[in-house]
Amino acid sequence: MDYRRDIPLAITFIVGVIAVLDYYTTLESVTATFTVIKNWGVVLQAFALGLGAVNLFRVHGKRVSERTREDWMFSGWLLLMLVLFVVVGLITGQYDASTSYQWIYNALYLPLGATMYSSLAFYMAYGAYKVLRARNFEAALLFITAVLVIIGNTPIFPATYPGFFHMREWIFGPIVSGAYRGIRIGVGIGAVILGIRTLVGLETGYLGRR
Amino acid sequence: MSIWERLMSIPREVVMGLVFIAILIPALNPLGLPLMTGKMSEDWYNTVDNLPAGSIVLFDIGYGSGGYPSLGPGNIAAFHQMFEKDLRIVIMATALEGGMMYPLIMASVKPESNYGAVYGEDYVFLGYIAGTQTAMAGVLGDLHALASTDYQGTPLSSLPLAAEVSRADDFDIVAYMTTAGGTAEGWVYQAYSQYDRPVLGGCLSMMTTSIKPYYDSGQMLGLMDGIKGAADLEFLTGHAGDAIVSSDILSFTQTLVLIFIVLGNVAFWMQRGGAR
Amino acid sequence: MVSMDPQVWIAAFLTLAATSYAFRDNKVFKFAETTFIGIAAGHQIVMGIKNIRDYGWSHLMQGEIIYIVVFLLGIMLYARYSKEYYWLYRYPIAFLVGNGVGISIRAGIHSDFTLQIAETASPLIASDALGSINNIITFIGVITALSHFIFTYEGMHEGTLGWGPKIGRWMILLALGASFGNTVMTRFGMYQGRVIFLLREWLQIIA
Amino acid sequence: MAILTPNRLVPLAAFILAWVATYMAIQMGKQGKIKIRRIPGLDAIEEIVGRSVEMGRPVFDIIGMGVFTDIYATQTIAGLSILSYVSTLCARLGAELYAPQASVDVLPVAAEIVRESYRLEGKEDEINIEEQLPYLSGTQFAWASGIIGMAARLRPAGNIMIGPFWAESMMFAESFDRVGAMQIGGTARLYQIPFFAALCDYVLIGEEMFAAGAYVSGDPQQVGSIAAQDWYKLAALALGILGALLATAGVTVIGDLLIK
Repeated sequence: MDYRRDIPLAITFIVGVIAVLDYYTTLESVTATFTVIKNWGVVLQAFALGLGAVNLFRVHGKRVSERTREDWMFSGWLLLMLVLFVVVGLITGQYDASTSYQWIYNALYLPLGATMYSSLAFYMAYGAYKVLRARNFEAALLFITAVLVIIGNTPIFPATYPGFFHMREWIFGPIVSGAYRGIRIGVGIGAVILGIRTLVGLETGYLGRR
Repeated sequence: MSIWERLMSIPREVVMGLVFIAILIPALNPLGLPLMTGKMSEDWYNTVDNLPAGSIVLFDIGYGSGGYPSLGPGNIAAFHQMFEKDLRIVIMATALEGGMMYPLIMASVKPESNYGAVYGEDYVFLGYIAGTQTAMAGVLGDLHALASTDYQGTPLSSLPLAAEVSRADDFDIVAYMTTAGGTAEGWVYQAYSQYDRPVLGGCLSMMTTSIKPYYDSGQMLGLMDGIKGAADLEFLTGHAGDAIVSSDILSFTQTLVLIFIVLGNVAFWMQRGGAR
Repeated sequence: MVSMDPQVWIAAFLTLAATSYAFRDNKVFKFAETTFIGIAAGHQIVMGIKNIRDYGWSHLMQGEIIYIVVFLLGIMLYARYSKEYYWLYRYPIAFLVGNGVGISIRAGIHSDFTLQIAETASPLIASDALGSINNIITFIGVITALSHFIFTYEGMHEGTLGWGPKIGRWMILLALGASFGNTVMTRFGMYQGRVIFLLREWLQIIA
Repeated sequence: MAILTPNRLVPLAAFILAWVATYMAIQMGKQGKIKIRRIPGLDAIEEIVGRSVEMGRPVFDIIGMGVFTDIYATQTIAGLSILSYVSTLCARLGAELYAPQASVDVLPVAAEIVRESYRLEGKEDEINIEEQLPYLSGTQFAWASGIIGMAARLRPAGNIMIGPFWAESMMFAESFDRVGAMQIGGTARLYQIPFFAALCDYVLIGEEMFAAGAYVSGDPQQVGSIAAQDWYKLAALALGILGALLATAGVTVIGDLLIK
């Protein structure tokens, strides 16, 4: 037996099967076991939250110590910010409930988190102009519903003529419901079969490749 | 370069600059256009409206700063309605930043001064719990086996509302708002499928199409469709806020986008015709 | 009046810095991006430690000695950075994967498969004509979209039967158009939230 | 039968059958009994590579910024299967391939795949891994900027994007369109499909990319699970059609059975 590979595969199988049994059976012992597994799962996920930071320290710490790349100062700044949040978070013993932590969160994280992705709105406007062209049949189909939905979503049009809004609601009715239910069934069964392959040890990507 | 070619290649900076102006104008001078509410958010409103006073809601803040502009206003309106109806809310967060959203939301809802609600009796916040679906299953399966304190470290046993709930059956309804597809599906799996609890969901507009099959098949009773749904909830609950302001601004920005789309297409087809 | 609160000024600067990428990649954006990556990882650590304390350490303190195992597993996650003992991290990962997969697929087959088919197996004729038309369009959408994703039956895509997948692709594209329209709204709704912040809290020119 | 949770017998049966079906299908895949239909997008890949040779300009194959340990791993694997196919074609026809990378985990695997393709075609000296499979960045916007820069500089004749994609998809599709590249886009992250559908000459929607990956790799694991999923989709089709017709006639037996 290869304890580097077989034991992990066995753990996946046993834990997964208990989860499945918890759903399909009424056995008290299974439910009790799975309650413990769930609680452990939460703690382990919490441990895993530090992995990202370790990666950053490895990559950026190296850049700072070598100072060969011209942007090594950015790496230093990144690590400084990381440490700042950890120190402020831990020093009060209140974690995210402390006012000082909420202050730096609202000053730094909130604006960046909210703007980083939303600034895509500008790209989106330009993209819609460059992208949304009925250049062939398939693109034309996409074009029709996209434009009708944008019109329905823009209050000034329904305010002028309510039919624009009913059109939008109708598209979200049969058109979206039909196609997306078909997609959902396909995606759902795909996930189940991938899951089964994972539980029985046929899919081992998560073990890493070394 | 023909006029059509020029219209097909308006520089990026021009388009984006105009968009910026289109956001500024209505933000400074709101139009106050009337709103038409959608059925998905009406269903959310009516479901909550039909719950008897004292019912317990499990509410998940499943978004962070990225989702706050879209979902925050909807969350605020939803809480207003729930407190107004004398419902009791057990709040948790499956999103890493959920614990940071909670004070922002509550600063706006002000349950104590607006509704005379008492922390611990009428609402309680468990804080962020890692593991997404594992966290959901943990809270619904046996809350007290998982957690012993709230987000500030107060023992759950000293908070009457938290002491009262321990299993899924103790919650009359489960509601969530999220930016993550896994969270939106997860609540359907864990609350509806596993424990047969009614579920209300809110997600970004871009996710609505893929979450809608659950609403269609009755696994979710209401669906708040991003900023549009948030504006609907603000309108229905009578607590106008940022979502209504924002949908007002959409009248300008999206009209501009539509103009650009039309320009791009007309130019594209004219040029193609000319090339022939 | 412009705000005098340093917190608001920092937030306003970072909002503008993050926006600047839309116009051109630049050093100020890079500064904002590195800040974001750093603090996001920092926040993860803070929340991670808080969760370990609340849901792990507290159990241990209440005398549940078995929780030592989960602490060991948690520490083993970090073995992946060791050249010699990297394989140790597979134990906790295997636990997480088994739990994560089990907890989602057990219900997935119910919510995504049987209940969705049950919904499809409902009457096509409604009380009014429009309702019936909508039911029929939905039904055609489900069936044809599903048939589009069948890959191992050549016959499915030929002759008369071949119209199914073809129509399915068209239905999917129509539905994706709706998704695109809503994506436009999502992005604008998000950015407008930032502009409202700038005008209200920073420049204080709107109420 | 008190051990079983009431009203979950149908999902349980479906679950167990899925387990059996997966095994059977993989066995059949190993015996070569399953044939996946050729996805039209694959013909387009050949066309792209051929066009690049004619024009003397490079081909890009972007597999996205996925890793092996997240839920998008299967998409990354499908992307790598396509990369193997593309690199073989490039080696054979003599097109210059660029496949920038965003993950330090995936990079060595991708490099090995490309090197192997060139070796099998006897053209090991025609590929320079460091230059043609550069590691750009693991952070989204830096990665996007890197690709946009490369597209503007190298003016590729073709661009193949198959893998997991996020908001950068629109930037990529638009940048390559601007330099006149013929494009194929494919991802199972459906939010990004509209950008691909609007700008690419061919688009692989959702599971089509897995089927394409299985088709070119011939891996019985991948082929088998495609087949097992197909059986379930056929069952869903049959039950849905039959159920709807019966229900319209007033017999709701199938719907009633399934919600049990």
